[in-house]
Formats: sequence, C-alpha cells, structure tokens
Amino acid sequence: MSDVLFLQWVKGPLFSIAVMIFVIGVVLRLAEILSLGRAKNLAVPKGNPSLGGWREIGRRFKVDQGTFQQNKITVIAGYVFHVGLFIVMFLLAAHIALIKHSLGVSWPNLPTPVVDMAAVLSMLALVVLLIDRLSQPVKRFLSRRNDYLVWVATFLPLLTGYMTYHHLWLSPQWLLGLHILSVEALLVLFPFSKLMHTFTLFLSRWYNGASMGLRGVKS
Amino acid sequence: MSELSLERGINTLKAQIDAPIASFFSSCVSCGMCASACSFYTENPEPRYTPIYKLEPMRRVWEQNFTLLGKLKVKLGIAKPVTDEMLSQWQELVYNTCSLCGRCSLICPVGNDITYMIRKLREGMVASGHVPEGLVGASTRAVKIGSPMGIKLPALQAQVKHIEKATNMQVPFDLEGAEYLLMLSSMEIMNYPEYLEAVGKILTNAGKTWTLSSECFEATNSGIQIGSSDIAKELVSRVVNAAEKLKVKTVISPECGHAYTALRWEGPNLIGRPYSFAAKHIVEVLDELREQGLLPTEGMEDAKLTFHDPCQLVRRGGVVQQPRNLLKLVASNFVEMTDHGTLNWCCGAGGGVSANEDANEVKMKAFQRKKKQLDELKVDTLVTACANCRIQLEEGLEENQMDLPVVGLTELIAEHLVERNTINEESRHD
Amino acid sequence: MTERVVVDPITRIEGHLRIEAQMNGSTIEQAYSAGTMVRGIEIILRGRDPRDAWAYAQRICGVCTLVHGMASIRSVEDALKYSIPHNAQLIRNLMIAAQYVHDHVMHFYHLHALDWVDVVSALKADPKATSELAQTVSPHWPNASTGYFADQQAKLKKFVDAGQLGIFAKAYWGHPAYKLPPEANLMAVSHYLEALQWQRDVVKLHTIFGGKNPHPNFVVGGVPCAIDLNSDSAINAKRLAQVQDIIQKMRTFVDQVYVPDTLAIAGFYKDWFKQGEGLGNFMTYGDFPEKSLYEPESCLIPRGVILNRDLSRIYPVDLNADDQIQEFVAHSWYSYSGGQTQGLHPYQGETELNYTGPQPPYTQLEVDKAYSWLKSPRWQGKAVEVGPLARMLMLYAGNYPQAKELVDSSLKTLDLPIDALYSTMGRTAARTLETKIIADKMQGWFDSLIANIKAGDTKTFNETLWEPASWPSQAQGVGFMEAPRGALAHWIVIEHGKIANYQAVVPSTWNAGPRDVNNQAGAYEASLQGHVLHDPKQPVEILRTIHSFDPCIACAVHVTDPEGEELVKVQVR
Amino acid sequence: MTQFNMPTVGEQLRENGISRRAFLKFCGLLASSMALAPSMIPKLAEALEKATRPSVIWLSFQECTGCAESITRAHSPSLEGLIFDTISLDYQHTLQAAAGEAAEQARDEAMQANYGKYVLIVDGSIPLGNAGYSTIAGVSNLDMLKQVAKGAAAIIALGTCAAYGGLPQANPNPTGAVAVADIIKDKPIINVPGCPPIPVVITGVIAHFLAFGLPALDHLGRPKAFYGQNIHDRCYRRPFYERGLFAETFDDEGAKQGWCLYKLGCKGPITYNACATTKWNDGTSFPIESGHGCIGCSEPGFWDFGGLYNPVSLPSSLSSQHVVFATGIGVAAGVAIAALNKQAKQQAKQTREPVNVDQLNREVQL
Amino acid sequence: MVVTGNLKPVLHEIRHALQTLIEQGQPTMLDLNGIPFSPSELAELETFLGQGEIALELDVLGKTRIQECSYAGVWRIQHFNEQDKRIGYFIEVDHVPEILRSQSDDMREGLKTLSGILAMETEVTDDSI
Repeated sequence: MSDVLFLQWVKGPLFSIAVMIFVIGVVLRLAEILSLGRAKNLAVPKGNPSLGGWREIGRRFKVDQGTFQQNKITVIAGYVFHVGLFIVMFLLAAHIALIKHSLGVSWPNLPTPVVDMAAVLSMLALVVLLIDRLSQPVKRFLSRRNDYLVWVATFLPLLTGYMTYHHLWLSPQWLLGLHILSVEALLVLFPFSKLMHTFTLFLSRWYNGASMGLRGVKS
Repeated sequence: MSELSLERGINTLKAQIDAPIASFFSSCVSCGMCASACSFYTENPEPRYTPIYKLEPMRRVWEQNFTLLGKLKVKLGIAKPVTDEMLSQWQELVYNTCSLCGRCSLICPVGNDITYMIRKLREGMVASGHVPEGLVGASTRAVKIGSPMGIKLPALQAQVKHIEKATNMQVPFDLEGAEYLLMLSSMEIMNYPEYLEAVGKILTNAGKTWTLSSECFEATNSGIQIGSSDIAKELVSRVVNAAEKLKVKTVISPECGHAYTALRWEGPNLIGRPYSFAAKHIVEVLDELREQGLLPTEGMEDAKLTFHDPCQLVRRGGVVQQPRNLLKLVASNFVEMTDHGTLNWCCGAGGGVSANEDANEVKMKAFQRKKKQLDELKVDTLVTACANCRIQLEEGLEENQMDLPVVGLTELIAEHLVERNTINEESRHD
Repeated sequence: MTERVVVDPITRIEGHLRIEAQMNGSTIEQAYSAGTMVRGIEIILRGRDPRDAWAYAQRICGVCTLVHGMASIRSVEDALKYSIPHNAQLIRNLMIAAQYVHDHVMHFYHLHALDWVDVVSALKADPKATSELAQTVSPHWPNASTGYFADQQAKLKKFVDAGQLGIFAKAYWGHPAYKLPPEANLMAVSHYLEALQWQRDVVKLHTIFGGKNPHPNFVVGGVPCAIDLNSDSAINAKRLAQVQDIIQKMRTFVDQVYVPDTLAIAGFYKDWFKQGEGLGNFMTYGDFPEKSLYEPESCLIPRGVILNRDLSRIYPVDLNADDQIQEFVAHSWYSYSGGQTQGLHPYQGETELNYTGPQPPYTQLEVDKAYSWLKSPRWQGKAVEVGPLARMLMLYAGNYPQAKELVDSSLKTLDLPIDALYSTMGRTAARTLETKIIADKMQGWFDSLIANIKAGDTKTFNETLWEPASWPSQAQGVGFMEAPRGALAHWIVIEHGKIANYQAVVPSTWNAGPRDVNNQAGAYEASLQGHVLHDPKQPVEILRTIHSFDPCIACAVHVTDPEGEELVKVQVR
Repeated sequence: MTQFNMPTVGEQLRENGISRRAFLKFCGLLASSMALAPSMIPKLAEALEKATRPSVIWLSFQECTGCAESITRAHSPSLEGLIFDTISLDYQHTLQAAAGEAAEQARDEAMQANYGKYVLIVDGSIPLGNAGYSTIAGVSNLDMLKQVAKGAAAIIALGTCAAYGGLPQANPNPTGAVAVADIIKDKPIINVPGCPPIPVVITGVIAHFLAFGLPALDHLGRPKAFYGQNIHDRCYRRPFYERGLFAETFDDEGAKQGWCLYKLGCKGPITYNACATTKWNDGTSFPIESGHGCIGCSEPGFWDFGGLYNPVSLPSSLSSQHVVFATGIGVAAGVAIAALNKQAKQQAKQTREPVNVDQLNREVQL
Repeated sequence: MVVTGNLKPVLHEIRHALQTLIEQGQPTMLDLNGIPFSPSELAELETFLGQGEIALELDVLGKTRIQECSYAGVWRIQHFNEQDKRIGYFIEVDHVPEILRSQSDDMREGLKTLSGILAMETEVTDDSI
C-alpha cells in the first residue's frame, strides 16, 4: 500500500469507524455504570452531598503533602503527562481544527513550539511512569496487561505526532497516517480499558464527594 | 435455610454492586497511591496489601456480570472466575488488613471510595462464609447476648452503682422523655468506666435530662464490622426501638468510631426509614454544650498533648473541629500530628480488626505508623475519642515500651469541668 | 475508390485530435474529427466538495489553464447564489483577460504561425531587408535592426547546420503553400522567439493573483489573494505596480507586434479568406462583467446566437432551458440509457463510457458508427461555432465601436469584403482583433481596482456562504464564460454539500464534436469540406484550418458520466 | 536522420560567441535553479562543457498540456536556450511543426538515430482500462510508451500524472490510469511531479541529467535536489505557524498579514517541492504567497487528500452526523445493556437470603 | 511583518566562511536565492553587509554587478539578464571573485584572435612595402 492510500484510508473510513466505536463504547459504558443505580441515603445529611461531589471533583487535583512525599514520581510525572497531553490534544491548532470540523466548536490555540515541548515532556513523563511501574513493587503487582496496553496506546499517538511534526524517519504522509492510526487505536481501546477513567473519574469523585458531603467531611 | 456458599456470596456481591462501585472500578488506573495511604501496607510493604487489590474478587464479579467486555470474556472462557479458594485467600486482605479507616478513599486521585467497596465486599464474604472466627464470635455475642464482649445488663448496673457511690450522681435508667439517650460500648463499660461517669457529670451539670436504656445500652455494631447488613440491622433496630420507646430527642453515640458510623450513617438505611430522633457522637454533643456555654471548665493541662483522630469520626463522620474546640478549653500545649484531621492515620484496630485474633500481629505492625507520628512529636499525653482506638493505642504503646498516657477526651473535659454547685457556691461566696 | 487522408496527431494544439478526410481526388469531400483521449474528470468530481471542483476542472486543460477553474467556480456560485466582492470580480476579469492575451499570442506564434511561416526559408532572408520590413510593419518595436535579424539568422543557421532541427524537423518546409518571402519568415521566426520570452513575463499576472501559472489558484466566493497596501504578504503597492507594468507590456506587444504581424501575414494569404468557413452559425455566452455576472448587460461580450451569417438577428440563449443546449452521442463512444438518438441537457447529462471503436493499433476509424470521445452539443438542434470569430461577429453585430472600427479598418487594409471573416484567416484575424479589445479593456478594470482600494475597499472574499453548513441541501447552477476558444459552461448539481452531477460543455466540443444524430457535421468537419490538398502526404491545408480554431481537445474530451462507473470497473480488470 | 558528429554543449556555446565567463555565469544561475550548492558550480561547468546535445522525445498521454506549458515559462535556462543549446527536442506535440505521419516519422528517425541514448519525457498518465481510451496515430498509449521506452537512456516522468497517475487516477480512476513507473520497470525513471512541475525544476532536472546523469532520487523517484524540501519547513509563513497565528478566511486580517494558511487547508506540511524557495514564474510568487494554501500537487494521490480547504490532519469522511448517529446507537445499546444490568442486579437482590449468626457459626466450625 | 529567522544563520555562515578563507585559503559561495528571506530581512542583510571599496559591472549575457562589502573578502555578486532583471544573487567569500578572473579558455581565444590580427597586420604591412 502506498503512503497516500494508507493516509486516505486511515483518515477516511477508518477514522469514522474509530470515532463511532469510541462514541458508542463510551455511551454504552456510561449506561452500564449508571444503570446500576445508587440507593437513596436515608441518614440525615450533615452537609450538602452534591456540593461535596463538586468540591471533590476539584479537590482531588491537589495532593496532600504526605502522599506527595511518598508518590513523588507518580504525582509529578502523572501531572506532567496529563497536562502535557491536555495541551497537545486541545491546544494544538491542528487538533482544534479537527474538533471544529467534527463538532463545530473551536477556541484559540497555543504556539506550536509550546505544544511541541508539552508533547516531549508528556512522553518523558510516560517513560518515567513506565519505568516506575516496572520497578515499583506495588505498581508492578497491580499492573495487568491492560495497563501496559494502554501505556503503549497512549504513548504512540504522542510519539507519532511528534515525529509527524518533525518529519522524522518516514514521509509525512506515512507519519500522519500512523499518527491518526495510533489515535484510532486509542479511540477504539478507550471505552474498553482504563482509559475510561477520563470520564468516570468525574463520576467517581462525585460519588465519593457526595458521600463525604453528606457526612459533612471537608477534606 | 440454605448454608453459606460461594454462590450466595457472589449473588450477594451482585446485589451490592451499584453505580458508584462500577464507576470506581472503571476509574482505577493502577497508580498504587492507595497503598501509600494505608498503614497496613506502609508498615508491611507487601504489594498485596494495596487497598484496591483487596477488592479483586468484587472487581471480577463486577466485570463479569456488569460489563460487556467481561461478559464476553466469560463467554469465551477466558475470564478468571471468583472461587472459594480465592475468597479464603482474600479473607486476610479484606478483614485482617483493613480497618475501614477510609484514608485510601481520601487519597485516591480518581476519587474511588475503596472503603465503601470493602464494606460491601464483606457482605459477600459473609454470605460465602469467609469470615474470621473472632468477628463471628463477636457478632454472635452481640446478637445473642446484647454486646460483642458478652456484657449483660447486670454488669452495667454494677458499674453504675459504683459510679453513683463514688460521685453522688444519679444515673437514670429508662427515663422516658429524657433529652438524651446515652449509648455505651462494651469496652467503655469494661475498660473505661470513667467515661460514663464523665458524661453523666457533664450532662447533669449542663442541666440536661438523660438516661440509659436497660433494654439496650450497647452501641457498637458487630454487623457493620463483619459486614452483614442483616446482623447490623438487627443490632441497630434495638437502639432505635429503645430510643423510640423512651421518646428521647437525641441518641448519643459513645466514644467509639464505628458505633457512630453504624448509628449515624448506616442505621436509617438498614432499617429503611429515617429516625424520629437525632443521633450524635458524644464529642458533637459536648461541643454543642460548649457553644451554649453549658460546659464551663477551669484549669489547663500544661502537658504537651496531641489528639488522635478516630477515623470514623473524621474521615467517615465529619467530626474534625469539635474535639479541637474542646481541647482548647482545657489544654494550653496542644500540638497536631503531621497528618491530622481527615488525613490522620488509623491506629490499626478499627473496622473489626480488634475483634479479629488473626489480625493481632498485623494490627500491631500497622500501629508503627501511629508510633512514627508520635515519635515526631514527643508529647506527654495522647488524647483520643474512641474506646477502640484507645485500647489499641495503649497496647501499642506498651508493646513499644512507650510511656505515654492515653486519655479519653470526654474524661479530660470532665476533669476540668466547673461543677454547677461549685459555681453556685462560688457565687454565693461573692 | 476514394482516398482517406488521416492526420493524427494533429500537433501544435492542446490534446489528442485526429482528423480523417474522405477525399474526392484532391478535394476533401467529408472530414471527420475525432478526440482520441478520455480521462473521465466528471466521474472523478462526483461526491467531492463543490468548493474543490475548480482545481479538478481546471486540469481539463493546461493551456487555457484558467477558464475551467473559473467556469467551475462560477457554477458553484450560481448554484449557491453566492455573490463576490467587486474587487474579486475585477481581479478575475484581469486574470481572464490576461489568459486571452497570453493564450492568443502563444497560439498565433507558437501553434499556428508555422502553418504560414517557413522556418527554413528564413535562412535565405536578407537581414537588412528584414529590418526594413519590420520597421514598416511595426514602426515602434525596438528589435528591428539589421544586426538583430542577422544574429537571429545566424543562430538559426547553426541550429539547422548542426542537423538537429528538433521541433522544426519533418515539417512541410518548402511546400508551395508557404507564400511568405524569406524576410517575412525571418521576422516571424524572430517574433516567435520574442513572444516566447514575452509570454513568460506577462503570465506573471496570474502568478501575482493566483500564485502560479500554469494552473493558478482560485477560490469560490472571491479570490484567494488579500489586498493590503502595507503588508509585504498581500497585494500591495509593489504588486499593483507590477500588474500595471504587465498590462502595459501586453498592450505594447499586441499593438506593435501581434496585430501588425497578423495583418502582414494575412496579406500574403488572401486566398485563405475564402475557405474554411464551416457552419455559418455562431454562439456566445458572454463574459467580462463590469459589476457582476448576474448583470449580463454589463458584460463586455454579449450573449447570443447568429444563424446563417445573419448579423441582423441575435437569438437569445438560455443555459438553463432543457430544450436549448443538448448533447448528442450518436457518433460518440458513449451510450445513453434512453437510446443513442436522445439529446440531453447537461443537468440531466447521463452518459456511459462505451468504446466501440477499432482496437488499437488501427489505421482508420469507423466513421459511420461512433468515432470520437467528444459528444455533439447542439443549440436548439443546430451545430454552431464558438470562439473568437463568434465573439467578434457578436460585437460587430452589436455595434461595439472598437470592434467595428478594428474589423472595418483591417478589412480595408487588406481590401476584403465583410464576408471574408467567414474563413480560416478570418477566424485567425478575429482572434487577433479581440485580443486588442480585451487588452485595452484591462487598463479600465485595473483602474477601477485601484480606485476601490484607494477608497478603502479591500474586500476580496465573501465568507458568508463558505461553510457547506450554510448551503441548501439541493442546488444547481451553471458557470458560463467566454474562454479564449469560445463559449464554455459547467453545470453543477449539489446535494447535501457534495457534487451530485457535474457536466462541462466546452468550446472545442462545440467546434470539434462529431456528427450528431441527424448527421449534421461539427464546425471542424464542416470547415474542412471542399479544401483542396496540394499533396495529401503533406496536408498543411488541413492544419491551417484546424489550427485556426485553436483546438483544445483535452477540454473537449472529458465528458463522461457517473453512470459509467460500473462499466469502468469491468474494464479495469 | 543520419548521425551527426554532435558538438558538445561547450563547443556549441563557444561557437555561439558565449565567453567562458558568460558560461560560468550561466552555470551559476543554472546551479541556483538546480538547487545545487554553489560549490558545485565548477563541477557543473566542467560536466556541461563536455555534455553532448541529446535527442529528447516527448510523449503526451492522458494530460492537459499544463506540463508542456509550464516548460515554456522556464526562465533560467529558458526554453529556447534549452532547445537551441542543450537539447534536441525531436518530438513534442504541442510545439513541433510537423503533424500526422510526418510527426510520427520524426519520432521514428530520432529513435533510430539515437537508439539507447535519447531521453524520453512523458507527460500524462496511461489508461489501462481500455486501449481505446487514449490513442495517438491509432496506437494506444501503452504500446507507444513501451515502444519508445525501449531505446531510451532514461525516462523523465513529467508532472504528477506521468509520475504517479495524477488526476486521471483520482478516485474512482474511471479509465484505469497508471503512472509510467507502473509500466516501465527496466529503465531509469526520474519522476518530476507537480501539477504542473515548476518550470525551472523541469529545466533544472534536464540540465542535471545532461551534466551529471541521473540525479539522486528520493523514495518516490523524485530528484532530492528539488523535492527534498518540505514546503511547510521552507515556507516564509512558517514562523506564524509556530506562533499559532492562522488566517481564518481569505481576506481577514491574518490573510493580509501573511499568517499561516494551515486552517484554510494548506497541504504544505505533507508536500515536498521547491515552491517555497524557487517560487513560480521567475520567482514572482507561489500559491501560499498569493493567499491560497498549497494543494500538495507534487505528491502521489494528492487529489484524494480529503478536500482542498480541510487542514491536512482532518478526517476526510467524518462528520458531526457520524457522531450524532453513533451517540444514537450508543444510547440505544446503552438502554438495552442497562436493562440487562438492572435485571441482573434485581434478580440478585431478590434471591439473596438473609444471613444469620447460626449460619456463620456453622461455617466457622466447618 | 514576516520574519523567516534565516538572517542570523546566514550572517554566521559568512563569518565562518571568512575565517575559513583566512585560515585555510578556502573560498565559499552562498546562493541567496536558495534561502528564503522576507523583504525586510533582505534589506537588513544589505545594510549589514554595507559597501566596500570596489564596485564593478561586467557585461556577460546581461549585466553582472560585483561589489566588495564593507568586510574585505566578502563579495556581493548580482547577475542580471538582458532585461536587467536580477536573476541571481550570490555572496562569494574569496580574495577575488572567480568570475572576475580571466578564464584560460577566453585567454586562449584572445591569444588566437590577437595573433590572427597581428599576423594579418604583418601581411598588410608586408604588402604595403
């Protein structure tokens, strides 16, 4: 297959399929989760549950000192990775154009070198996190195939995107094609892996926070 | 009635799994940070003690029953089933090395309430019969005798007599229409009778009507600890019935963390309706009295003193500021531990661990975390507000040859209480 | 037995054209014009973004590199009722006009001249006499010294002596039909080279506004180049000065070289004002609007049909009427589902690739059956000629003063009657004269552009209908224009933001198309009838008449239909 | 045509009265147009000096003549310079004087006289769908290409159609069009893509071939010297891309200030050509400079890149309708799966039997 | 204002070339047409290079203008066509630009012509005697 055919294929039908699997999958997974319901709590509340829910969604972005001291790598690399990924995904002009194309909304973009730097940091952080996962007993013990698969699936779009921007190794068509393909793999994997935490994290924090709010626990 | 079985266990778990749990499992990224939040792990750094790992059986039940991919895996025969062997292995993780302290639930970056899940997993462990003997014993005694430690009413009456003799104070039983129904824990009756004396003194001094119930004096709830709603419901119903019979306004939960959780948070859900009375922890009541100016104190403790937050009070109960308000009344040299309040470390004995002989060794290891906190501070006195914690702390300190007195908060306040007749006398002197 | 003379390839044209002439002795009895190449661009266009269509359509032809892009863009704008800023209209006019001037000059010198000019004969010229001739013909043109022509001749001589004649090899040099004296030949050859140099410079007008040439860029809704006098990355003062310079250069060359050369050469070939007429029917769509295409009366070139040389009556043309413009395929390698006798309006344009000709290599086409990749377009069933002659006749009939003056004075100079226009040389002269009219007009459009910019109007693009979301779900439109070779129109049907059908009926289809269902010949075929060939092996006469139309066959042969897809798939295997 | 004792380019130039110094200047300009490093100028001069004027046969297949037109726009070296001084263009439809049989004869003779040595230039793709889709003198393009390629020293596939199939090959490729390299496998082929190629690139490639033989080619068979540069990398608007400043329409403030055209669909980032440095028509401008994004015309398959005005990275078929549709399916499937989950949970709740301490005690004793 | 960022590197390249010329006798040539510049940058470059002591005009296939810049050894070479349009722009770093030197071929040609004329003159003189 020539690079152009490949690019057309991944950019065309494959991308639509991937996005559709992603959307269907995410909606399905959320339905799966929400359908299980939550019993009404009859205890007299000491605080406001939903306020607690919202507060906890925000509060969990912060890590307490003690936990930070014990999880420096996880926290710092985790933050660098997530912030970097966010910048790359949502503040690169090309990605904004894609979002505008498919959803019709757009916002200002960042200068490309900033995004480039974010991508590099994000990848470095991912490498650090992988090394940490392999060397730290708890993480290694907890890790399933899914965790490594998701690591690869997250790393590849960053790497191929970086290579596409810098024209490394292959023709830009190949690289852009591989980049899009890697994103498609990520999209397809998303609903059926721990990548779902991107969405369910807010649910989880809210549920936990609501329970804390009910009990008047302010963290 | 059929016997407990794996099938019943799994069925129970299926009934327990709700949207929050599904969301929590979906959110876990295996970051391992919950391990660092758990003193059972930090003091026994074995990876399997990582809180989220303790939930593996439940995770499998969820995945295989409530997710598309999991169902597919089952169909394809590649899903790892939950077996009896697995559950017996997990008994140690679910009971011995978890005090339901909730610290991991606070730390988890994605917001998973691991404690909530462990509590629910225990329901399945119970239904499948994978429970520690000690907890079964405690539950049996609680159901059959009325208290997990096997204390019956006469024992309490004997203690009451003691107190009445020593203090000149009347301890009312079954006083209908009293404002407060005071509940106790067996530990207080057996180990810390001064608690009852202190509460009595304070309430009487504040001019409040209060009473004990001869039908039900025990507030601890082994059903909560073992993780059986059926048993817990029976036990909590006794309190509700007694309170409603006496038509009290408020039921006071004793200085015992899980008793508070059982009464305050789980009770209404277990009986399936809201209470007709309020349920409060003694510390909350004391702080209310302080606010109302009904808690006059005199003198200050000069000793350097710190406060151990009982987990169920702070993280699972929202009672953080009240004990500090109270300590301010009586202590001039109060210092906080590095991680305090909602972040406080568990003593290592909550959530049924103290009642579980299998956990004796591991719970003392977990105490090392508390020891480290105390070592940093070098205090003269350790105050707490939970009898269960107090026992563990005392045992732990002793085992570690630390000469540090542990004091109940209520007693400490009572010691500094300015008694009303004294006030009257003094005013008369004026 | 009658003889068949075949000319294939017809060179010095755009595309692949084959002429077969059925001879009666040395006279052409019937001529057959065949397009021998097909690409299927309309099939390719289907399903694409209408805003992109211009680029695909533009590649119909690389010589009239601008016109199909423009027609395409106009078709989309017509379908969407998309108006463009005045500046964009003026810039487009300038670009189209530049295309005319460039294309016509190149056609005359590089494609057509060698039919009249004997390169080898130029070697015999006396440079001094050539210089004198040149100074008589174009008194103001600088390159006219004896030394200049001597140099040119010496260069040519070395080239011929080296034995590698290259593109000049094997031509019909020395054929008695060449009548120019050696000096005129040398002058023309020199101008051939000068025109080559000149066209490179004037074509930059396209580069300035469209980024490149061939195939400059356009955009639906305006022009892609922004105007900002203070920016070094837009149409600024420097760029405008360059454009002014180019317009001046164009006019100078047309006035001082092209027009005089045409008249000078024509003077030696007056017999060619008597043959090569063809149909006597002419059609124009009109073009060069002053304001907007929707005000046809503001167009420099009017729209209409002239039948049987009757200049007193101009018939109106309706591009949207089902019964006016229709295409027939009776002698084309396409099939209609409703039968080969049907005529279809382009909106309904339904066709299917169906090659039934002889398998290559072949020596002769089966002219009684299908024999061309061109369809046969007809106006109200009539074959018409389009192009410069049609336009000059329309302007002349419409009493456009400059046209009248130019035609009359030229005829007077050559001492010819008005009927001389209906001929091979008449067609060539009409092309030259319209070039002058249009080149002169450029200055006016440029001045208007400058006036607008000075008044603060720098708008070049209308963004209101840019997003396909703002379009109706169904729309259809026609983009017409006067391409250098004649009336051109693209018909587009848009459904849900995509092209549902696309049909282009182009000048060379009108002129070079095969016979229709009633056996009416096309313009090429009709024009060749009666030509006498001096030597059938060297049919320079055929070339003269065919070249007078300036064929553009790639344009003509592309008319295929989406329905053809299935068949194509079968054939690909 | 008989074999002449052909003079070398150097001799030819000197005979035309061109001094060595002028030749050096010519070479300097030529090197510049060939994108050669200036250090190569002496070597170019030396090689060109010795080169003989080759016969060039130019075949036009499925084309639009844009490539031939483009070469007439070449400034340095100009077309006439090329024709008169450096090559002998023996067969070229658009420009050659002869027609019909005579033209074909000219080709035959050039082929015979220079067998094995002539350069074949091809523009246009070759239709394989049906031999009748494109013929010259009754001969199919395929046959003519094979026939002429046999005696060629090298083939220059001029324009994207000849190099990669180009427009005729665009989806759905109605005529089965293919590139030269799809047919000819045993000759060196230099692809000079572009729609059309830049004029000086065409002449530069020819000059390079004369002086040094085959140029270094990239993986797509293009001379690296001209196609080694990414338009985006060399674009003068690149700094705006870096700063994230983009024109949003064709005449907004950004367009006027020369901001990056990425959002207007510029294909510069995936296009390799010399436009950004060499520019067009004597360095006058190039598409991006004139406000329109690059359409990627020198890349294989560029017609199917997914819309001229869509940024390169955009999906070509995804629309918001897909998203809405998928959400619909997701909701429907979600409702179904939710019902299953609810049912499963409900059933578990209903069949759950209460636990009592007796059961527990029995279990512990077991 | 468009900035390509190519100005600085080119100036450094010139500096480096001059150093190489001094240290190793190696000349260097830069093709400014091969480097994208914005008009403002080109103007800046012109100003920076400045005017030296020599300005020459050659007449070869159109004009060629050679100027030494304000830095000795750095030459600005601009080629023009017959229409006086600049078609090439080089910076040459050398003692004398290559194109200025008389070329052996041209000198041989010159010698031949010179000899021919002198021989002819001799003949003519001889005849006149």
